[in-house]
Amino acid sequence: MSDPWLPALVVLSSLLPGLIIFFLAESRIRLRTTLNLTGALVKLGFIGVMLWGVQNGREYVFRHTVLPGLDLVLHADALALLFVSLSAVLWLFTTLYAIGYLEGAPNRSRFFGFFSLCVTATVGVAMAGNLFTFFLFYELLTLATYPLVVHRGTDKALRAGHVYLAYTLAGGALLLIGTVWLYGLAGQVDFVHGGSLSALPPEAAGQLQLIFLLLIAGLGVKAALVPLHGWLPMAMVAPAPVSALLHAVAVVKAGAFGIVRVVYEVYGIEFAQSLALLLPLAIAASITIIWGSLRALFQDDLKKRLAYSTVSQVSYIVLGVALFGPLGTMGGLVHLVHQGIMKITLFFCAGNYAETLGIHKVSEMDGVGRRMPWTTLAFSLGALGMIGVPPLAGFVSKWYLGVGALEAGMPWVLAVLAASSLLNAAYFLPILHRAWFKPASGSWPDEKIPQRGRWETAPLLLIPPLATAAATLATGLFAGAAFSPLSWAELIAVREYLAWIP
Amino acid sequence: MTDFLDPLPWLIMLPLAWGTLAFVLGPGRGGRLAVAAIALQGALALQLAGQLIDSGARVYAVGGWGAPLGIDLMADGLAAVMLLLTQAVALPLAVYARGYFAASPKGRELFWPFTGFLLAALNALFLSADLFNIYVTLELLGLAAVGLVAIAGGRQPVTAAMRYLFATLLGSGAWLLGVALIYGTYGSVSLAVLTPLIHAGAPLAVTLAAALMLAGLLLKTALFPFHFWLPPAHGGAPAPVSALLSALVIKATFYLALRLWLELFAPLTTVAAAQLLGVLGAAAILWGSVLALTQSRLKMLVAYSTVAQVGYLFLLFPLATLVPPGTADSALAGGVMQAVAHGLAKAAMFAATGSMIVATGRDDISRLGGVGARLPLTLFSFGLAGVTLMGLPPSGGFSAKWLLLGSALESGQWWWVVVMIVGGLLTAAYVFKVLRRAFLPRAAGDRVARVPRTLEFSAFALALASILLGLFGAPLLELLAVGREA
Amino acid sequence: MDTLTVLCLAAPLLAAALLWLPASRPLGLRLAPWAALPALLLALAAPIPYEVDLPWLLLGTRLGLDETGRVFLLFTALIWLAAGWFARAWLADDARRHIFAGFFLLTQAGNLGVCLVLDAAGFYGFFALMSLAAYGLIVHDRSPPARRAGRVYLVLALAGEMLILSGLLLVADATHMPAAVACLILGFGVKTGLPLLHVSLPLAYAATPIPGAAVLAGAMINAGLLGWLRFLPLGEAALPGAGSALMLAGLLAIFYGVAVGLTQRQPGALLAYSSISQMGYFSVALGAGLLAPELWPLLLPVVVLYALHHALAKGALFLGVGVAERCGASRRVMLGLALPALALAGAPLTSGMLVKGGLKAGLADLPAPWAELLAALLPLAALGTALLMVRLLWLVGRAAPAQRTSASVVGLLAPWLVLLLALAGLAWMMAPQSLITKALSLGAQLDAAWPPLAAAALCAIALRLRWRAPMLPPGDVLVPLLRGLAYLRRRAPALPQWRIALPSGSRAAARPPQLESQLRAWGTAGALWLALLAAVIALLAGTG
Amino acid sequence: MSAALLYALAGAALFAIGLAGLLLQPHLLRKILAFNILGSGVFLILVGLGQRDGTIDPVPQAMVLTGIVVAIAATALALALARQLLDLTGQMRLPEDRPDAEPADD
Repeated sequence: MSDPWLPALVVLSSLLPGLIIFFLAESRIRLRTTLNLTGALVKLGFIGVMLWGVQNGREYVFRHTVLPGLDLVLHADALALLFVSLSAVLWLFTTLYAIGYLEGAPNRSRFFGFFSLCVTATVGVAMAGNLFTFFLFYELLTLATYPLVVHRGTDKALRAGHVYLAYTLAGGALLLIGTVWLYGLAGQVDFVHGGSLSALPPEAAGQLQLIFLLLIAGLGVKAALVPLHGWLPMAMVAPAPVSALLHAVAVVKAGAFGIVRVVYEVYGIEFAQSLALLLPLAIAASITIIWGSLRALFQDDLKKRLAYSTVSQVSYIVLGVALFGPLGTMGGLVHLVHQGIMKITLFFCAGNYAETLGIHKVSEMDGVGRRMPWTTLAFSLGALGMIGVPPLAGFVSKWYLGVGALEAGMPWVLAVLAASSLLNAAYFLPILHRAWFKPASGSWPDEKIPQRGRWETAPLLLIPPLATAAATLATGLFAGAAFSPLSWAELIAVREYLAWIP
Repeated sequence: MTDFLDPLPWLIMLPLAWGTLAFVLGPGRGGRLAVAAIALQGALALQLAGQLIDSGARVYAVGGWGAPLGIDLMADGLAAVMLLLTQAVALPLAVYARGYFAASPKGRELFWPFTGFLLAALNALFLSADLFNIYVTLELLGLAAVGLVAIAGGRQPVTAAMRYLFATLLGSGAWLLGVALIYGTYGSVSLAVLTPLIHAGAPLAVTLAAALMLAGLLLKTALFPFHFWLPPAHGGAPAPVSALLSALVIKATFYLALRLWLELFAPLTTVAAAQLLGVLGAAAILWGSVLALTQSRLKMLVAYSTVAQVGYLFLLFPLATLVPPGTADSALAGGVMQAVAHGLAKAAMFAATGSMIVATGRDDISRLGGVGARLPLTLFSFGLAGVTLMGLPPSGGFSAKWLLLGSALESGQWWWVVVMIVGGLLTAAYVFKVLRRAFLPRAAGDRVARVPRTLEFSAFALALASILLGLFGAPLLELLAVGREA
Repeated sequence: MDTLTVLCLAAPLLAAALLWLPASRPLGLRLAPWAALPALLLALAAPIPYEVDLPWLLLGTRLGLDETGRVFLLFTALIWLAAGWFARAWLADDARRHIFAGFFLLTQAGNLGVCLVLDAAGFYGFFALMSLAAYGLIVHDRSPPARRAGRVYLVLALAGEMLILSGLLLVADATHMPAAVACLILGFGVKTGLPLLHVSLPLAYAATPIPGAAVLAGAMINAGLLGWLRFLPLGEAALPGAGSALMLAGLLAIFYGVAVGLTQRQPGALLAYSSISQMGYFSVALGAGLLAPELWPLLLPVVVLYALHHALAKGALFLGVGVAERCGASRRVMLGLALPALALAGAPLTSGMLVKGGLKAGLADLPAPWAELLAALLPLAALGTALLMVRLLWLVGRAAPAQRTSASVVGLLAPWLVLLLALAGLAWMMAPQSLITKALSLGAQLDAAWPPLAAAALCAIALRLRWRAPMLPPGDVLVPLLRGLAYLRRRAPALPQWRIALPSGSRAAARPPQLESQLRAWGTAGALWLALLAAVIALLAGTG
Repeated sequence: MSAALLYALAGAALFAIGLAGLLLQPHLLRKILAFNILGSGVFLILVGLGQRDGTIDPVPQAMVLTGIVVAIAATALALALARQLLDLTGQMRLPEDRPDAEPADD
């Protein structure tokens, strides 16, 4: 229980640079970049220390009383670190990418300021030690991402921002009601392994079910559960690094992660099962998975297609959570990481196509693999991973979800997984076919960055997607290795099911 | 000697003194004097708060005379909280006003004297121990506030001041009538004397008095539907004035309503009456928010936001009336927290608004483009203040909402939950209406000038305080509990 | 040995990686034909059983060889090696040959991996790699038929993948055994061309360049078979339902393949139908294993040997077709082509006769209706196969040598000859002694001799009488199916949009300001105030 | 009816008249006068009810004196504002009380 400041430092390591960046003049590019990267690296350092500690059974808790009975708790346990590491690593890459992407664009101080705030909020969401703290960072996330969504300032962006706010704030309100209600019922609800609500008297069951509904509805907005997903495809008008972060780490993951916390560490998986909450959740997730994929099928806009794909993919996490049994848990948790890596790759690449050649639509992508082979390679890895092709990351998730579904006695989930994979293939493979196998149509819509020697586009735009694509391969290929997302998820699952595993 | 150093009288004497001196010294030196003096007042208020936490509520007899002919001052936790709020809002605003009036000098001569009297009246009101003394402070407060509204001159502000004056006079008239009825019944106006005397079976005159005083206070607090005077008055005055009025003046009358309801007339209160107040509060929240959304002028938007936020304060009445003590305590804490948070946030918001108007040269939401790029700190302050008003964590507004929501759910009055949540969403809608505009690039032909640093930083300090309140609210609640244990 | 194992898989992948960069591309192209060599060496040299654990790889991968795996690895590596060399000459003038080579190597890695891997996740992984990468081989031409073939192939392959995945997950749990078996049969059945799942095979074989088609037909189709062998509970549990169904499907495939195959005009498509027909034998054998587990120990070696025979024969046939196309259908070429054709038809002294005899013996002990049914049908099936082969030879021989390219004739001939040699000898070398003795008996010889002879006679008659076979498009049932789908797509309603329409703030709230100005009038305000006063009095008085 | 009650009732009547004037009279001067009448009514009640058994209670007297001072101050401020309004608009009415009322969005 020592080192209570470590979690706080992790939060501060992006908060402080962010706040400073706000007030830097536009022209202080070098200082801004230094601040950003220093923050990202320092954060990674702290996280590394905590990873080591948690692996060896330590936990880091920072507690501050806001009001009597209302504590702000930052708690670095294994589950938190899974998400924290993901966001910290991807933050680093996204920052690099954003520096390249926004070169010469206006309002960069504002952009990077909110960007850092966004990561701060994500890290906070990850390490929140109780529902109140979670809610705090959850709402901060809404506020920090709004300026990023409307960053371009076009009418479309403003409208998307409008819708985004309407959805997320309403969701936040539901979450707040649920939280307050739960606090009234059970007192301060800390996140603990196995949950803490099973101690309540049985009369409270009805209320608890209602609260669960409220909490999931509130979290489901960000996790884009159908029919609460409407904001997500619109929000993709944001600049590519933002979309990448939004879809891969920050917003949708915050929702999904919240569901993880609520099910495992507020209610406790066994208790949730006994309240008959898991099956409806699994059904909701399944509907989302299928619906998102179906919608993605009909999008010509590349980013929109990716956005609907996110709707579908994030619900894998929820589905994993809803499967009672450690294997399903592992599948859901590991997908939290895997989906992030894969989706960020895809969005990076979509951004590269748009920035380099002005390609925004799938129908404009004919033959792009010849012009931008590296980007398209990264894109292909991400897309194949999404489909669940081994040995890429997505396969590992799907495998464990499938095994988990059987363990939980819900074999119909296999059909959902299979259908979704087929749909994924149906909307991703035509893109790959166009990019690799079709001849280019002659000229690109708007070629902005010419080929320069080996570099098909700006180096800072190319390196991040390649790195994350490599990670997509590595996390899948070396899933069995120590410190891989999978083995970490196993560690978590073992701790969550301590009481249950025979 | 210890008597001489007691903070209680000085909290009233100091602003009176510097207000008068500022009249003589003129705005430049007067302003500097005011900043120094308010800082001192702040220190005194802190000292008082420390004393109260250490040794509990206490009474101070002015000049050693004591009641009934002398004047008593009384300080408990609630009063100390309000005093702290007053000084905490006033200090940054004084700094702000110096910058503001340097940039836009209309009305600067009279600002400092009126502000001095206003603060004196506020401090005195919070410390008063008898009903008549409260009447005097109420009147002084009203007159100083009306004067402040009118200082900039011009048709619209003077009209608003005139309307405000009549409203406030009617309110004080009703209060005084209530005082007369009480004195007629019990022969005393001292709160300490009266509180044990009033019980459930009190004569009709007392009920009448209670109703009159309460109705007068509601009029002065601008609770819906008596908010008609507020938006023009707050929206028309110079920014530091709007900030003072919205943050503090209406809180004073709310404070009185709270004291009457929870202490003096507590035996008379009924659930039905409390629900009526709650309904008016709910209506204020919805009505004020919707009207804020329809405004095209920035300051009017903020003023209507005040109308809405006042509504939250009154939700405390149904939540604290005839419910289990724990629930009532948390409702009270929530209400007071809301008053404090709103005070800080609204002051910040008006200050930021003033900076934006100074920078763009006009009071028009649709012309805010470029503000975000040129005045990031100001816009940030506006946003932080907005966070508090929306009730998002971590802010004082959130803590308030948390406590109120908690007591609403505990007492089974879920309908207030709905109101609060919807109100929060509407607040978000109008706050973002401004932020969204300000993020846009500057339109061709518009200008966005720089403003003095003091304007930006003082607004930021207020906004930051409203946020920090959410993180460090526990001591405030501890202070609030002083004198309420019984 | 472990190094060699890793090298088996790493060699094709590394060579493929070299092809990616323009700078290292020539080196990659030079290495590509050799990539299967380590696998061949491993198949020859590895001790049996042999296993190596790689817990950090994927979900804990186990590589290794058992007797079955060794045979599969042997012929797979051999065919890949031959096809690789063949491709080098075949595509010498192709500007996109590095792309072909890349997919070729990836597919190869997948296929070799399938033979080597022992755990389910790893098997699925390599299988998927093989299936998906093969798409690049099929669409190599970029011609419309190739693209169409690719699309159909991909759709079916992916559906198969999903079934396989489900099956692999389900099979771990005994309670789901029927579902698991169904998923596995159908999933791998896509690859092995079970009826109705077979439609992609003719399209793909016809569209793919010859070396690609050779590995598709020779090596990869057997990966599906290996999947069945590895994961179906053969010899463990009696599953009469699944067994009967599989046997029926196999019988159907045997005859259906022959029937439709006879109507084909392209050698590639015809060979595909031949494969469909031949894979029917495996279905029958495996169905028998599911039906009567006690027969399985006898059947397994025969099935493995049959796979070896069929793979080599198909590979040789495809390469031969290619040789004939490039170098002309000279007498010597036709003679070379006749060897695998005869082998497939099960002519005396060929490997076909060896394995068919074994199969017949193994199936003879089946319970009541099956034994008799098979005894009646299998000779007919042999006749069909023979007919198909004759038709193939006729098609190839009739086609005039299309073009003479600069490709070295040696480059095409040498790999073909290697395969022919292997076909002639390997099965005999690897067969158990009992099987050989039985095959060499006179009765068996005679048994085996009549179908080819009868087929030749029938053909002679047909030629004389100028019978014209009707023509069915490759992919047969696919054509009406696709039309139906296209019709449905035209008629399908658009998916509804789920989005909340937000009212724009300013317009919705046009009314409030009017009311607001009414509230400001002193009369209204006063009246309201008095009303409030009255209400408060009334409500407070309620206490007394 | 005691003298005290009489005073009180008279005071209540004055209060009502003042209230009506304040609310209903549009002219600013009349409003200001009405406020003074209202105030006087309250003073009357205060003094009237403040008698105990016929003896004069000094406290209400002191209160009324203070109240008068306050009322004078308020009246002065009101008059000054009214004068300023007249200068600025040429009107002695608030916009909402004018028959030609423009939208009260000032």
